[in-house]
Amino acid sequence: MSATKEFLKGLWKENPVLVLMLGMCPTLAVSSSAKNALGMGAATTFVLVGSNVAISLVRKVVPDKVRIPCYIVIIAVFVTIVEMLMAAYAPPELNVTLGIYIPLIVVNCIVLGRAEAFASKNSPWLSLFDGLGMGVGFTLALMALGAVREFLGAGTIFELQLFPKWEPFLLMQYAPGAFFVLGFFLAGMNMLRIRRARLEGKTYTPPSFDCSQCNLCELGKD
Amino acid sequence: MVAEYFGLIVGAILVNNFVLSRILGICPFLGVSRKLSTALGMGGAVIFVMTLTGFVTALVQHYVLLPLDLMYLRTIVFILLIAGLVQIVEVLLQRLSAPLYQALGIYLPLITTNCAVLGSAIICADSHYSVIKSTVFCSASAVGFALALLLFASVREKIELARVPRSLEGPAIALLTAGILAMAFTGFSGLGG
Amino acid sequence: MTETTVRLPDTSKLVVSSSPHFHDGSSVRKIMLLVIVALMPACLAGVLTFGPRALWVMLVCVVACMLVEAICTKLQGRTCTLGDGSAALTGLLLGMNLPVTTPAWMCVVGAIIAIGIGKMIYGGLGYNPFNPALVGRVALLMAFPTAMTTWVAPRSASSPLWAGVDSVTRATPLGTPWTGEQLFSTWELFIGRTGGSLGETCVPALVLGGLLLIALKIIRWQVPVCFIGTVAVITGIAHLAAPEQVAPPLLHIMSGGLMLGAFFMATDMVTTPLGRTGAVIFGVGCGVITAVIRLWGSYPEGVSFAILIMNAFTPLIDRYTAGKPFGVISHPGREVKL
Amino acid sequence: MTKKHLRFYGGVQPQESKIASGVAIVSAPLLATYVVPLQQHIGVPAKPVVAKGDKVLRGQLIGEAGGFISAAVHAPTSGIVKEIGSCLGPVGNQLPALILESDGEDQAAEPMSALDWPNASPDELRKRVAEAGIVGMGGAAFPSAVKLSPPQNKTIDTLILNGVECEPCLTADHRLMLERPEQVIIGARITARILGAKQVIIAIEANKPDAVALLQEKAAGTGVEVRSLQVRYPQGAEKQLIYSLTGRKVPSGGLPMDVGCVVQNVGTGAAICEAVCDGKPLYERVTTVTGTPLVAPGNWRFRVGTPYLEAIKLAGGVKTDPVKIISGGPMMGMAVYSLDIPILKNCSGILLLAADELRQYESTPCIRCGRCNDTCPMAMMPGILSVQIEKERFELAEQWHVLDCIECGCCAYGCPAGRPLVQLMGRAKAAVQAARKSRTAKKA
Amino acid sequence: MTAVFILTLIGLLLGLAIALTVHYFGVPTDPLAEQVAELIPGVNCGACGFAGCNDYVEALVAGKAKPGHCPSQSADALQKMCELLGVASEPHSEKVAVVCCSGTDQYAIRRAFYNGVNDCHSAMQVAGGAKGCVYGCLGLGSCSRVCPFGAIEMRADHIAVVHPELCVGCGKCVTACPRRIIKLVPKSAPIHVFCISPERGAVKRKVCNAACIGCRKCVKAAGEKQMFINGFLASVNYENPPDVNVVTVCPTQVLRTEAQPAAVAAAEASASPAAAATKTAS
Amino acid sequence: MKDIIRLCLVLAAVCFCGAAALVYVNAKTLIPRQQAQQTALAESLFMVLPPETNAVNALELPLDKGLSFFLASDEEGRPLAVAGQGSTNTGFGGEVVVLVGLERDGRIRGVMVSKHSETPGLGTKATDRKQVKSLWKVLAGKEKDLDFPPNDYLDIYSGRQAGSFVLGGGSAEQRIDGISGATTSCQAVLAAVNRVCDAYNKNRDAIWAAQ
Ligand SMILES: Cc1cc2nc3c(=O)[nH]c(=O)nc-3n(C[C@H](O)[C@H](O)[C@H](O)COP(=O)(O)O)c2cc1C
Ligand SMILES: Cc1cc2nc3c(=O)[nH]c(=O)nc-3n(C[C@H](O)[C@H](O)[C@H](O)COP(=O)(O)O)c2cc1C
Ligand SMILES: Cc1cc2nc3c(=O)[nH]c(=O)nc-3n(C[C@H](O)[C@H](O)[C@H](O)COP(=O)(O)O)c2cc1C
Ligand SMILES: Cc1cc2nc3c(=O)[nH]c(=O)nc-3n(C[C@H](O)[C@H](O)[C@H](O)CO)c2cc1C
Ligand code: SF4
Ligand code: SF4
Ligand code: SF4
Ligand code: SF4
Ligand code: FES
Repeated sequence: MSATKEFLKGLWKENPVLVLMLGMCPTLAVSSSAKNALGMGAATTFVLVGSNVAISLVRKVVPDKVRIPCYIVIIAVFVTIVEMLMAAYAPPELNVTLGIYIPLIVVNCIVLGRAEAFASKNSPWLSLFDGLGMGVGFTLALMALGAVREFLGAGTIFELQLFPKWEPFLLMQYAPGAFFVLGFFLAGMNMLRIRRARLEGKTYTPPSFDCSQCNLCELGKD
Repeated sequence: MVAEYFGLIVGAILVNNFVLSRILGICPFLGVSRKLSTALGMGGAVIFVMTLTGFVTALVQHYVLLPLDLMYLRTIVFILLIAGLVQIVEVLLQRLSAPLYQALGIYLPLITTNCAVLGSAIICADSHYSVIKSTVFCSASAVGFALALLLFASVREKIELARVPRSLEGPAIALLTAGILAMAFTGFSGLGG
Repeated sequence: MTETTVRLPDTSKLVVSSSPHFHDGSSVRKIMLLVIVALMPACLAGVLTFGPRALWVMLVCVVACMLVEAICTKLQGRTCTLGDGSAALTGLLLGMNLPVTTPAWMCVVGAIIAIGIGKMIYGGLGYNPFNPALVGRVALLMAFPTAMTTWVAPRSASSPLWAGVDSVTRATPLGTPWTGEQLFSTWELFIGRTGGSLGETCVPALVLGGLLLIALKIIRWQVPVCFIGTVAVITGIAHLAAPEQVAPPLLHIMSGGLMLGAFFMATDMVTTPLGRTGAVIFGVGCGVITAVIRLWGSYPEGVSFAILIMNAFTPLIDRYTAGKPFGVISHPGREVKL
Repeated sequence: MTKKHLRFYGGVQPQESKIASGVAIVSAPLLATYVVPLQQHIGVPAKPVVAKGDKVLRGQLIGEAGGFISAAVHAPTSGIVKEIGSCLGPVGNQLPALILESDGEDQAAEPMSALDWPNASPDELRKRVAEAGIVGMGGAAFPSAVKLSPPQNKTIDTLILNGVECEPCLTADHRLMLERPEQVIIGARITARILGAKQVIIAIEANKPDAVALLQEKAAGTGVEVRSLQVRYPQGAEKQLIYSLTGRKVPSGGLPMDVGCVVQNVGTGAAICEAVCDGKPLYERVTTVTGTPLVAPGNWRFRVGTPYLEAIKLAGGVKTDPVKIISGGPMMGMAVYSLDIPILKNCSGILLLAADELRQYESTPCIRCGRCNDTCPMAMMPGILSVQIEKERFELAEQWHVLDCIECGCCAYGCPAGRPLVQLMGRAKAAVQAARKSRTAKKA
Repeated sequence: MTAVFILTLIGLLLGLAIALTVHYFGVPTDPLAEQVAELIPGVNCGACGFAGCNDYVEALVAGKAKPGHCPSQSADALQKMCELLGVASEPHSEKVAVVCCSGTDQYAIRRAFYNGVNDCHSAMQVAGGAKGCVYGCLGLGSCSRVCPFGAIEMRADHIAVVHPELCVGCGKCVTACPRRIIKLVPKSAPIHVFCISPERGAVKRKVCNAACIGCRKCVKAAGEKQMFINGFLASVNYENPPDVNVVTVCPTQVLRTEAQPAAVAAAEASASPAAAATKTAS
Repeated sequence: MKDIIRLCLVLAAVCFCGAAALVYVNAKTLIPRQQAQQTALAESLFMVLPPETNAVNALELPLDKGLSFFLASDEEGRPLAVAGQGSTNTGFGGEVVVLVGLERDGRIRGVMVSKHSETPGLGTKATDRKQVKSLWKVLAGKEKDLDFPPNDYLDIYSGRQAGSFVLGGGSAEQRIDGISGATTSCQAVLAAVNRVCDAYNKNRDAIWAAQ
């Protein structure tokens, strides 16, 4: 029951990309095609689930002061594992495009954020579903971005052509395209929330994108 | 030789700008760019830390990991090195210079989880740069990061005063602006070889 | 004097407002219309050089920009701002920055990006940090590089005006590597009988319009002078150092979008620094970046990028060059705590 | 005497429209009722010293200064105090006021003794200025006695009499200088004596050559210098005037006395002369009533407390209905909506504007054209400031020196976007001052 | 094997470094502060008088402030906070803001057309805003723009209306209003006098048809303890509020339950206050 | 003190376990990883070599940097064809590496670009041999996998004699037409192919002799 809840919240209500706005670098960098997005999403999900469970298992033994270093080590281990697995079994061109973003999962705020916010406080079972939900939510959001960018930028989705005459809008394949598409996705989310708030008779103020959103350090707390 | 380093530096600052072209370090780029003052502090801190970590990780890579054939451990070793270094620098700063700590130190915790720092170390490792080259590359990249951050922060301060539609407020407008900035920076492509 | 003969004012329709109660009669619309008028010689030259399709491209851009602005203001629940003429001006400048062969749908895409992303997301006229027309143009350049860098040769001077566009592609002076000899005669360069965007080639027409704007005090002379001067100096030095690799400065000045950019786009008041010192810094910055991109970058032309990048520097320049108020010791911007 | 003058930064040249400049000053006839506000100056309101029902005489003290920065008020005519109440002031605020019902006799009270000014001590003279209730008649209505008492550590070497009258439409000072040149000059010399100023300059804009010539003639040999200045608004603003005449820059947040100057309106000078030489307190002044809708624009000597309606009647009423009625000139005056407002000591003009002269403010965004920077005589950045103020970022506005704005209106005059810049500046100045006050209160 | 060795060594060294740092430089964090912070909504509205929620929490934990200053806090959370801090819980009286003016365009006359910045403070500087009543609401939304909760709606007929269900009583609007016509009253109070003009009835009548004319009917109907007249203005005694039915005796309907007549309220409720606020912003 | 020791021990323990896990995974994936690397090259190689190819050997020749040759042999070990790898730095995005399959008579079998960073959708017109499948056809089951997907530009080289090619000029044998809009990429590919052809022509005997 509550496991399903933990799983589902990552898909929409607390979607790491669209709502929590975590892990922006991989989101922007590898969403140039649906396939890359899927690959990155899968790798991140693996790390998320693995580290969440592992951290949840050791959470009682780890003293508070070395909590973060321990979590980093655990996450880094899973990242290295996924790196090696991908080098061994994933299609080579995927490895080329995902490049250094795979090792960078280590510093992806989603992973450390979940470790801090959830796994360090909950049972391994729930943490598993939390990680899975977050991972799947991340993957879905990434794929949505990737699909839009790939379609606009190349006229294909999963490398399958939709319209033979599509003039590719190459801008979408570069960094600016990534910023634009994510920007409009977030605007869409805002619009939805403003509408919902209005229906409930409230006002919704979009979160200011600054450090008050995240609680990893003391900045922006004044 | 000089040309090579010049190309490396120009490339890292302008052409393959960490934020605008390689898309690394986006979290602090968006997070601390609301005020010019914080952007400056963060920029300074990143330049300092990235130069330091670039040097140290390159040392470890060349004199520990490569000889022992342990390159597959680079991610975990680098991140631990960065975390440890940042911690030590923070403590030292706090001890040695209060004003410097106020100006730069408070940004240090933000740096551990910054893609740009680990990213630059890994790029150096994967491109087999020498120790000197790694250090130069990392500090140039950090300068590029700081430049982008500074520009972006000043533009954002201007946008703060604009009449942005409600649904675009906050992160959305920041990303769209970053997009235009990134577009402008593509003009530099091809510079520095 | 009896009371009845004196008519007393009716106070029921009075207006109260803050001082001053006089105004010099200037308006945004007048300024924008003047800029459009100043662009007319260059537009005409574009049509004469590239044929009637040039007119079509500009028309599509203008109409599309105005439509996009109308739709955006509608969506944002604001009053329609077409009347100020800035959307039409953006459209015209966008059109003048495109090759004459640009398909109409591409013009529309450019207009959507220019007005939609370049301007309206910030709340419309006055708030955009980047030059909208250039945002549109650079986005098109990156999205459809082939279409955007395919230049046709100018119509032959003898063929009738209504004859279609020449299908012969012709390189631009900047697009072909410098081999030590000039591809185009200086006269051809001067009057714009070269390949290029449809509104950027005719130097005298652009200078005429620019001088008009300077005379009317709509733009500051510092920007075009510093911009063009800097390009001339840097390319001049480079040319002296390596005459076989770098074209002479005269060619650099007269080709590409430099004239159009320096007189009409680097002077867009919304996106450039306010003061005189700021204008000088802005112009020099644009010149340096343009020259660097032209000489060493992979793009043949750098004016658009240079202006956009300097647009990003504008808030900083404003802050550090803000004039000292009367009786104040330090600059206001510098006092702002950093 | 034709010293080359400096030119102040910025400024504009609006149409002059001084249609009443040829009309001689006429004394306004006596009215049945006067509404005399107790606050006709900057500072604390005067305290009434008469009660309801009391009989008063012209020139009798009816309100005494209510504090250090305050000024006395005198009855404009003889009659009965009908009520001590309130009335509407030009800025739309309620002012404490005495309603004086005239008895038609206009009986004068015993005047104060005339002083032998060349031999009287400065303190004596200063006391007289205070007793006569004299306030600055150039606009701000700052109590003159206070202004003439600079702190010990400031030496004043230059007195400037401001006959610039750079506001379009207004002609009161011009007429005064033409008709009472001696009073102006003597007033200047008295003031110089009070301040111990060695240099005395009467500054007049070059568009009043008759006044320049007349005053030069009359001033010959008195040590008073008369200078003609470039016609450029706001030449008469004190900081700009001091710069044009002496090249000194009043520091930001400072006063003219910080650079050894005092600036005084010519009307104030004449009033001081009357108070000292004739013992006459300040209860009447010259005011221009002008504007195209009026039948007969002109200059009148009004008693303080005359409602605007009476002034308009004197000017023959209107030909067409005005859309704006302004207390003061077109660049700095305040629009009013009621004709019951009384003429105060600082009211230099009543201006009516017709529908075709109306300017409408629009809140269209600043297009950063930079005209306001170029014309702002304080060299500020009104465009940038206005955007900050619209977003209520007053702390930013403070950093960008909004408090230096003299509200001259040059910026809004030429703003193509038609922005209400002066109003925004005023808003921000009020907010910044309030914030500063609460900051100092918190510290204390 | 070297891998395991190296990594374990790094772990050991890092652990040592951290342990030493913590040992020598560590700043103890207060678990109490964290718990307290969780009971505060965290909107940083500043109504408590501190520079943001964190500041307040610090003061609370340090014993320098008392609980109950946060208006947005629920009674429940306050109770818990008091227990945590070991302070006797204080009665939590929830307040709301009320705009004490009925002068919509329909009722209050305007003396002139105001052309200028859409902001009440600015309008005050130009002929006092040109509204006939110099005490009444200018309807230009200075209050609505400062409300952190979007509780104030600016109506098209130039009056501000507080939505009590959204208002948390932070009082920001009270200080923002240049005319000082917004009052904080107990949430439970049923009726209010929607007028603050101290002028005589006749004077008020000239400028506004919905003013309190000081006719004393309500005082007679409700009793001296529940309502009282101050000068020419009736007031509700909020300590001891009168019965709702008193409203029927008021001849000008200035004594009401709602800020606006019920029919208008329903129609306007659909338009969000925020949307109205941005429209008036210049 | 106890605290300090505890901190160190926990962290060390976590590192220990992590390292152990990594060592294990590393050992397990070492061979698959190497294979994956080899197959990436092998796949490209096999595409430009005849289908009968059984084994491919890298040749050790004294060549410039960025050039190498592979010899393909059939089941009986007879040399079948040669593949040359050449690189250049003149692409729009920098390095371009091509593989050229060569018949015994010096004719080009096919050209592949094995590494590049050209602009997707633009430069890739001159470099990628990627089969573009239509979504609709795939759904209808009508799309077949091709062994050697076509590329308009790269296919121009097939069947020609290895020589020095010229973009848009030269003699009929030398002339290669580029793709408009991607001239830089075409030029880069051409330069790399020319390098391989040059080296092949110079070392032809040595190459075929190597066994
Ligand atoms: C708040 C305030 C305080 C002033 N204090 C002094 C003063 O102490 N001494 C002085 O000589 N003038 C003082 N002044 C007068 C100014 O110097 C100036 O003459 C007066 O404000 C009229 O200026 P304006 O007509 O240009 O607005 C003061 C004015 C104001 C508004
Ligand atoms: C923009 C501006 C214009 C002014 N123009 C005049 C003017 O034309 N004549 C004048 O007497 N005072 C003018 N003043 C007021 C002077 O600055 C100064 O306050 C005044 O001369 C002081 O004299 P008073 O105290 O006798 O009024 C102006 C002030 C400002 C801010
Ligand atoms: C964003 C962008 C990407 C480009 N990528 C390539 C590329 O990958 N390969 C290439 O040859 N040219 C590339 N170009 C260059 C232009 O297409 C080329 O300079 C222009 O089309 C000249 O036309 P031509 O190739 O017909 O000479 C690119 C240009 C832009 C703006
Ligand atoms: C001198 C001048 C130059 C202008 N240049 C441009 C331009 O280059 N691009 C553009 O989109 N709008 C231009 N505009 C129009 C207008 O300022 C522009 O649409 C605003 O940037 C939109 O907010 C110009 C206006 C003027 C007065
Ligand atoms: S009103 Fe203020 S800001 Fe405007 S021009 Fe005058 S001094 Fe400058
Ligand atoms: S004059 Fe008006 S539009 Fe121009 S900069 Fe100033 S405020 Fe902006
Ligand atoms: S209406 Fe006033 S008291 Fe109520 S929440 Fe808003 S600002 Fe605070
Ligand atoms: S209640 Fe609000 S709208 Fe009304 S005057 Fe006060 S601040 Fe302005
Ligand atoms: S994901 Fe890159 S810095 Fe956060």
